[in-house]
Amino acid sequence: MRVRVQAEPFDYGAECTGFGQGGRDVGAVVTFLGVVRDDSGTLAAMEIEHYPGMTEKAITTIAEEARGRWGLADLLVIHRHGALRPGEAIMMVATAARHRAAAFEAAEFLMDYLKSRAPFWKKEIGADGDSWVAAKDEDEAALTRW
Amino acid sequence: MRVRVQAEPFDYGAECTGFGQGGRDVGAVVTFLGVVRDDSGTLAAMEIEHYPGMTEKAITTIAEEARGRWGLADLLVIHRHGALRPGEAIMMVATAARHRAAAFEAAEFLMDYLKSRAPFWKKEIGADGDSWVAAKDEDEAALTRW
Amino acid sequence: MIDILYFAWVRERIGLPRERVETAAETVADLVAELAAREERYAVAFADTSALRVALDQELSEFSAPLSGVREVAFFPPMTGG
Amino acid sequence: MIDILYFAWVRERIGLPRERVETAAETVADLVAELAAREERYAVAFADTSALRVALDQELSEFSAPLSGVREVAFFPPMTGG
Repeated sequence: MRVRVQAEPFDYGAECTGFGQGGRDVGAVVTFLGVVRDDSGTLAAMEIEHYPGMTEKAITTIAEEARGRWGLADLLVIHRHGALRPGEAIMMVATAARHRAAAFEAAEFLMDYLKSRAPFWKKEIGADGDSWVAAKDEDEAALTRW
Repeated sequence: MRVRVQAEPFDYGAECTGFGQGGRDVGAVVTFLGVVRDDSGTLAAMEIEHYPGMTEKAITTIAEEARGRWGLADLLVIHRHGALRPGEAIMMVATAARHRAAAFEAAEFLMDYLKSRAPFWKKEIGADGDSWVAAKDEDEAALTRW
Repeated sequence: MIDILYFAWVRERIGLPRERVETAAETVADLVAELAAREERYAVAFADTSALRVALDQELSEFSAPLSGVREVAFFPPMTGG
Repeated sequence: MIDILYFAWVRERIGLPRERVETAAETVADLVAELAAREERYAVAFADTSALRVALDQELSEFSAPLSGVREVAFFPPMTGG
């Protein structure tokens, strides 16, 4: 299990290479990659603020729960902070399990919890000003399914 | 959208690199990798038979439905046939969408349908004989959620 | 003339991957009855059609489906891809 | 003495990322009332605590939670990671 919080870009393809493989008991790997979207067409950058110290702890707690609950053979979470441009990778998760349902569910659980329970805040830096991204009710509601 | 049916190995990491990225409207990429598991510890190989001609058509039909239903920006399916060793990659799917829910759902839909509606049959070649993998009731039941 | 393809254990039980047959069967079920009457290995392969699937010209179909115009029929067990 | 950290728009409204305060507040809510009474910028930032979250020593907590033994309090809006 690895958790990384960093300003630097990461190489999604390289992280996927060999992830969770090599053993005889992994049948399913799921990865998720989050990318900076530009809905308005005027986004200059997405600035991601975080709470150093708490971030690592919160992600590790969420990751430990996912690992235990779905019996994951391996798990990876990478989340960036700082200024990111449209199209850049923000974060990724990867899960490895015996069966596909466990790998999918664990990855979705990680995403739902990282979204609302890890201390990150996004600010859109645009041509017509800056604005903090508001948390969505549906993101909080998504937690009730777990 | 790309669909590949092949005997040759594929490079999962290389396929993930840059998948669905580069545009401004993709916020989420999900990939699934299926790997040959060895539950008994005696598996020599997994032999995958398929129905040339129908396989490509069936996968393309499933992929087109996923693309339309979840408005995917990109989609990739690779499925191998022939003799695979434990730990080798059998197949992968990748989906790219605006939001994470669509990317996850489309990938799970693809997996559920590929499992029961694409003409592949798995045979376990073991130390103590060969046996065809039986379809599971739960795999058929999984289709009812879509 | 119609091409008949067999896959997985259906192919193994019948002992060949494909054959061409002359048939007047109107439906898949009629064709199955004709084949099963031929020889023991066919009778065994088609003993329980609920354990089988059929494709007509490479599209999944039903045992009650008509065969008119069909050039390729395939019999196989439930798929196990993914 | 307690360290108070502010993030995102809470940090921007109050105008600083962290400060050290001497307080006798027994709960987070007491501390919020104390801060809000200080200056307009604090009053504005804490006007609606339902729009805020609080962490005590880097664990998400409640506004009703006691402060005894706590060294670090952080205030911020709902998180938007992922």
